[in-house]
Amino acid sequence: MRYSGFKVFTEGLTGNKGWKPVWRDPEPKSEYDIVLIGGGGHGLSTAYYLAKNHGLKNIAVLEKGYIGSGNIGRNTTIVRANYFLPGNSEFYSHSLKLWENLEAELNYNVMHSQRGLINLFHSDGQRDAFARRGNAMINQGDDAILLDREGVRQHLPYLDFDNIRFPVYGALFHPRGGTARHDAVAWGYARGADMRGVDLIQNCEVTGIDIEGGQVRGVRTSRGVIRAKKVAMVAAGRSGQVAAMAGMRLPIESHILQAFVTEGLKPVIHHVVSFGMGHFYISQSDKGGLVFGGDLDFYSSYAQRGNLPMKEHVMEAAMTLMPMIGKARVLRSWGGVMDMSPDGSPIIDKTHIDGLFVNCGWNYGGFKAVPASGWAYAHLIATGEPHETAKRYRLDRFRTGRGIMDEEGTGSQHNLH
Amino acid sequence: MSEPVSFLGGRVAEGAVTVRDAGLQGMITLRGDLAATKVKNVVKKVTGQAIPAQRKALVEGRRGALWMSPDELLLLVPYAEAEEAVATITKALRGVHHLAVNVSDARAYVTVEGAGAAEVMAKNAPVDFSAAAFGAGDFRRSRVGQVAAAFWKDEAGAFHVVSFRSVGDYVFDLLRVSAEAGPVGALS
Amino acid sequence: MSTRLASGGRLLNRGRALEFQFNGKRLMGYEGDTLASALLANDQMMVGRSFKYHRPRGVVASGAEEPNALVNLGKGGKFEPNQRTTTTELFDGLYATSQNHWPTLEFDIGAINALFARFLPAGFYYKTFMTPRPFWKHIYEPFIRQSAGLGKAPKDRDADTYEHFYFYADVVVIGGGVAGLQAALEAGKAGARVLVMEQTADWGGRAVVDGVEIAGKPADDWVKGVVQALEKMENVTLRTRCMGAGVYDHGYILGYERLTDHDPVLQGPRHRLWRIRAKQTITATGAIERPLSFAGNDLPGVLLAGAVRDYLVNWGVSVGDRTVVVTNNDDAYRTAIALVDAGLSVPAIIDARPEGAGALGAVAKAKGIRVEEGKAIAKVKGKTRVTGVALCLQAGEGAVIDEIACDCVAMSGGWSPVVHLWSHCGGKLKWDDAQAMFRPDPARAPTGADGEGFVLTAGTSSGELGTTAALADATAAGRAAAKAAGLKPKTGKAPVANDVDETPMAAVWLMPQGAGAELKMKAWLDYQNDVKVSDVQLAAREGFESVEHTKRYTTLGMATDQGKLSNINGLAILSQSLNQAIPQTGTTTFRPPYTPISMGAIGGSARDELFQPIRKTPMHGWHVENGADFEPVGHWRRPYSFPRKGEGLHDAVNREIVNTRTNVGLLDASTLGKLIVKGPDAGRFLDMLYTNMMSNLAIGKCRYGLMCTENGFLTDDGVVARIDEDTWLCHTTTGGADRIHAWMEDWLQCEWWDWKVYVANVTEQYAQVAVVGPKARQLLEKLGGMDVSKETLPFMQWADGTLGGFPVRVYRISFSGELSYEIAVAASHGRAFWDRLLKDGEEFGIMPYGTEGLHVMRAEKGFIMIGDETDGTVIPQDLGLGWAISKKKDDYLGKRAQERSHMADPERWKLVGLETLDGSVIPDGAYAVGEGHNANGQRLTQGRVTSTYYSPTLKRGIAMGLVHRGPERMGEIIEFPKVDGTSVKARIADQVFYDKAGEKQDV
Amino acid sequence: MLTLQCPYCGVDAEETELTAGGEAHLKRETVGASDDDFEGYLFMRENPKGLHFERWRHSYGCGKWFLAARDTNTLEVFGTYPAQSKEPPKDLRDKISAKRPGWSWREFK
Repeated sequence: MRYSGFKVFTEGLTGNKGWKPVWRDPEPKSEYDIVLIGGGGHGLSTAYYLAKNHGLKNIAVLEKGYIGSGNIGRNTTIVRANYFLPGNSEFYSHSLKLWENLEAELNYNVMHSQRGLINLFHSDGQRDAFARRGNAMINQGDDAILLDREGVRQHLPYLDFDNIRFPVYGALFHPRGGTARHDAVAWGYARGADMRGVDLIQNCEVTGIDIEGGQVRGVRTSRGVIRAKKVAMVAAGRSGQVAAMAGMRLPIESHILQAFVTEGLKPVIHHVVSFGMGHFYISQSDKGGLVFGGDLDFYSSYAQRGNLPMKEHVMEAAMTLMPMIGKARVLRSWGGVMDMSPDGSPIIDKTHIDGLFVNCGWNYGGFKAVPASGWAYAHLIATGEPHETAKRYRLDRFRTGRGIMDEEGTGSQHNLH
Repeated sequence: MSEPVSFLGGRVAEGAVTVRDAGLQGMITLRGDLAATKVKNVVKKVTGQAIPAQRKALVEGRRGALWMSPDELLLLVPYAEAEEAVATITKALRGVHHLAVNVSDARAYVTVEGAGAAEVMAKNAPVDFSAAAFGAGDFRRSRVGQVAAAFWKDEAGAFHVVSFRSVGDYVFDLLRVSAEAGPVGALS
Repeated sequence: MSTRLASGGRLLNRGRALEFQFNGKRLMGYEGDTLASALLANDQMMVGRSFKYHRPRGVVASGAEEPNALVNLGKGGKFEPNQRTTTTELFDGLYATSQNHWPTLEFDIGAINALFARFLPAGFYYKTFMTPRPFWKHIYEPFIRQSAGLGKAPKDRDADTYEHFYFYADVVVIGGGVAGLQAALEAGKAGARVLVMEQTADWGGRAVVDGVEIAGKPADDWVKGVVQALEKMENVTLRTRCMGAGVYDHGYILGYERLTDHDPVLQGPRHRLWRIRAKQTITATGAIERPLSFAGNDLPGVLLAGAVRDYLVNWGVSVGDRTVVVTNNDDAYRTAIALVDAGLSVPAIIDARPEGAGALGAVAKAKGIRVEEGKAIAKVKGKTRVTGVALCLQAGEGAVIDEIACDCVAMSGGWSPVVHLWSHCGGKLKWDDAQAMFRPDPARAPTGADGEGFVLTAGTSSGELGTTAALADATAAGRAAAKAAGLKPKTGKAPVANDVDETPMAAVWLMPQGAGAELKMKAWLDYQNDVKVSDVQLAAREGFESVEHTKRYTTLGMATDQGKLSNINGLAILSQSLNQAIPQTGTTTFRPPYTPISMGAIGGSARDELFQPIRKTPMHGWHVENGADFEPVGHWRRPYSFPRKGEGLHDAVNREIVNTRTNVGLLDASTLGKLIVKGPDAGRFLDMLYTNMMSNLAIGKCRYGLMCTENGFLTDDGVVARIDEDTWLCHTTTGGADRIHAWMEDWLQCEWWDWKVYVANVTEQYAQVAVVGPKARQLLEKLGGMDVSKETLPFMQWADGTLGGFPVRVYRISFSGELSYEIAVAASHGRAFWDRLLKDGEEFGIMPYGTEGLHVMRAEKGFIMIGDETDGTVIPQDLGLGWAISKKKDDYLGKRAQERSHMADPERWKLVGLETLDGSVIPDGAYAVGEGHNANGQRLTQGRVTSTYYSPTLKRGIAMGLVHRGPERMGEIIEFPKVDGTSVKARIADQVFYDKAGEKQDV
Repeated sequence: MLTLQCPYCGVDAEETELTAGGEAHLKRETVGASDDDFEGYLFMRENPKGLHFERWRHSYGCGKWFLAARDTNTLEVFGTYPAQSKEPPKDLRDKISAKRPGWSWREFK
């Protein structure tokens, strides 16, 4: 069923009786060519591009809960391409290009809003670092503008510029950065994959991966054994457990990243703003809630819930930067489980087991990567060769030291990105 | 040679709870085997105190010994005597693995006095300050706001707060603001 | 109409009238009113507009669950949006305006959306607004954003203050109703340290409104008695206006105390955030009444039955002259009876149950109230407020039997225990079919640090709706909590109340049962977000079958009330659509906070200068007095430069550099880390930490050293001085002091714990001043006290002594390439020493210089700077620092990592100097482009600038950068594009631009 | 918000007094180690959903590092012990066995 304003109108006239299920609810078949473990954003986009770009049909996405129940459903919805290290830059740059055509691609409005991302800086050192980033982005053909204090004032007049603690020196402005409606991205890809014949199987937990003679044979699930020629792991947040089923250890630690949202307010913050002193960023959703993201809780956890200390840091920063905001009220806080890799960059690669692939280590950056990750992972699974934009996301880069992409320069420590 | 000045230069915030710069205080970080007799003796010699038990402060005026960790004490002596005390310790512990160093100038030192002092502390540190849980002579290292601090309670119920020198103003103002905000009425 | 009765109102002080404003109208209320009760007393039925369709909205509830009656409160720095009128206590001069309408509340253009409701079903926006693409950004989205939100965002700086308070308790009781008080009493009697938090200003909860008798006396008296008893206990703390906001891991409870909201003239913090650590927590949070889903149930004048009773009993307000009660349970009969007893008219009780009510039914009938059993409301009549209801059979499809005129509808769909706090930290629920409610499952409580449950529930929040049962449950909970906290609870009987027999309620999720599409499109589930029965059914039909899907697709329960009224009704409708049992559908996740709490409260006093500590050096005062331009370096503030009146910053920096290179300059270097490392194994330890040897450093000498992480990446550098046989002093970068100290402790405690080494961070013990320049020695000789000649104190040595009477330690080290002394003096003398240097230095033309001068001078000398030349991916070998890597040592931290294949790869980018051909300055962070493009059409790069400055010494731009195979390409010219499209050409050169031989520093 | 008892100063310290230090009982691999062993030491992690042994530092308190046995899913803390331990102490392992029969973590059971 094709969506359009006209369709919405005609359905309205006939009491909205004609809307069909967005996706089927198939029983798992006994065998597939490709089984994807994980029905989150990356799994769904991978399935979609396997079908769309490579004409493959016999594919199942296995999701232990409901579609989009992972981090795609609990992130802060930011979409940007402001990376500067070779390996990351072309990947995220590609991703943003895909985002910019996603509505048309999926015939689904994911409300991709290019309202602009503004990274504030508060010292000379930070200015240099952001200048470097901006220059790299421009070389990549992405957009970046280095704003001075007055430039920032024009975009964000409500900031406390003379805050005695952290005066605003300027900002790196990324006009094409912005946000999107996170659930809609999962639903849009799911619908697109389903329409192309992919089986989306919910409430189907993978309990084991069958491997014979170094070759993957299939998976065991809560809904029975499913044989498969290829099995692709794409379960950020649970990557460690899934890999363990194949007897693998990963260079990953799982940490909680929190987000908060305030009560709905009339539009006041028109960009995505990130604060240079401490990990904190803010945007306003199309429903009016101010959405905040903070830093990690620095210990391993799988408890998908918020915690206070980080919320406190974020609110302190917010109150200091935006003195009018103290009377806005926090409505809800939640947490997502992040795959933290040693260098803060992801992994999209084959494994030492034939037919078994891995996609993990998205750190904080998974949401904006959804289109390019699916695109590159599908290419790898279908052709056996890494996609040009993702060829540095090797599993063995820590062992060789080649292509380590440490954007934040914390020197390869899992919990410091 | 000039007159030394404490970082807070004698700041005082009078009120129902008074926050006060305690001024220059000789402080010596002593690391070593706290069970060793030589250590016990020299601590006694320079501070007049025994080795304090875990999380205890033994203080008499400007002299005292504070339990910082299983292998570390903070010794209090009059400011002017600090260098001499370090020399005494170094001499006494020659041949014994230890570290004694004068940190008098590396610290800011404030007191929080008056009924309600416990509540002012409880507004800033994640510690149970009820009289039952934190009594006279109890000592704790923790946070005050966002910075590390060590504090103990004296017989008069006043709190003695030691922080790094560079954040002295921050600690003082944090406690001052908390004192000015008035009582909570939940801690006696 | 809605009015204030001549008498009644147990919370009112009729002796004190208060004036307030709503949308400019001056209205009167009494002390004890909430804004909601005062508005109703003034017949203000319509209070706001809904989010999507801008439907008229009035008060529907009387507490925290209110989704409709939200207003903008206050002005300027006190302005606060989305304030719930039902929990806002009235005060004199209160100023409120309604939200989400234009131009006025009564006439709202946005209401036109309601006419198009059929075209705006759940999720319609996902299906349209897609083409043409540019329209989304420029037309559709701005339109959607304009309609976003309810209240206006605050504009002015928040004028209030906030604070935190840490509290430790054995037992925290959340909720001050009879169950909470009884539980607290039991825990208190057992000697537990108890904190009781009640979110409203008054104790007693529902029981005191319902006129229950406990232990033979009116609930009011019983409550007063218990509160007095608790106040007498020293181990018990009581707080009203203090909400249990959240339950977190390991018994961490958040209390949100509102100190001045009820009377803004009060001084002190507005909110206090209680950060509580409790051994056991009892949630006695009561229950919330559910609406019934019938057409027009969102009209102003349709309220919860319990709320109508509250307004009557607590505030002496009759919401309507003629109130129709509609229910599926006995409790709502209490409202009818209370109204009639107050002399008001109740035209009918419409009871969906064929068998009607028990004892209360008889009472109602005896009072002459018409009771319609097995009936339902087909629809509510009225445009902006209720004018009547149409009666039908509950079993039918809505054929109208009769119409009843009324101006108020009191509805009750049964009660849901408030399980939010129980669930925040993982407490599980079980479905109670008889009472059609989710109740806490005590067998699956949230577990704490010890793996045992740490939350108990008491009273109605356990699902015990009868008062006697609730009190028994609370008694048990209080005792169990005390016991779990390690105390010995008392025994004895729980108090008994005068409950009446009630007929079981019947689950009624839609009214009438067979309601058709037209009715379902008018039956609201979520009042604020305008989610209707038809929307949830559409979601189910489209395959959004998970309750989370339905919530996210329809926005059910995502409004400011977080679905307190709508969730259960919504998922019941969803379950019906999916033909599955409600527990099979399950609930959405309950997230903290229970109701929204101010950001100010969470931030506490950490604002402005207290947001984060500012670290100050002993000379900070002088810097401020002399107009330093500061820059944040970590938490430090360091002078960037000292511009003079009318002098530009850039000129000031150049002046400082030139003067330092020709006369003498002064730098406050106090922030540099200083770590004492002492012990028999100290040398061995430092050999592991640094890439070069430190154990063989001679006493009295200094050596520059590098530290790497285990990844091999360069992390810090600095000069190490050997103090005596077993003592070294390690200088670190400013940012490195605490980090490297912790790093040393980590290795000593966790890896080499048998090594005899102690470390102490003495960074702040000293004020450190760099006296730099050709005339530095003359100045120090003028101060006098020690021999600072080249012979006794040559380059890269240190000595103790006195200068001008100050005890000092002097290091002959140079980061500028000039003759340089770094002098450490006790911090308490720092300012005096600094002043003395300036005074005695006058004749030598002394000037202080800041961090920028420092940076430029080190760059002129080709010295690297951690953070500029390093970024967490650079190894010393990349920087030409191989000379500082000991070949003799078989191990040091990072050595193995540096042996990884790629680390030895000749293709790496390496450090070189860069000279622009035109003498201009290469922009910061510029990249050198190479030949060709990558797969994504991006230009390839072959290097980047790491440091770039204007050198006043060489009068040209100089830079250092990492360039592909750089050192092999001396003399080559590479190109750096600039943001403006032009580019700069630079020649690859030696990175040492000034005094290559190093003669000036070694004099 | 977690509380862990510091085995050195006996304080039940809340999270904000502590610094987390990642997986415990790692054997340092250095010069001479194979690529596998070195990669395993520095990068590969157990990262279990459940029982985990990890490093913590009482950084705002006594400054000592200690080790903890904690469930990363329920956040239950089975116990803490000094950093100078080659393996979890017996009494702690017994305590875990009582609650998680048949547990194993790397080489420990």
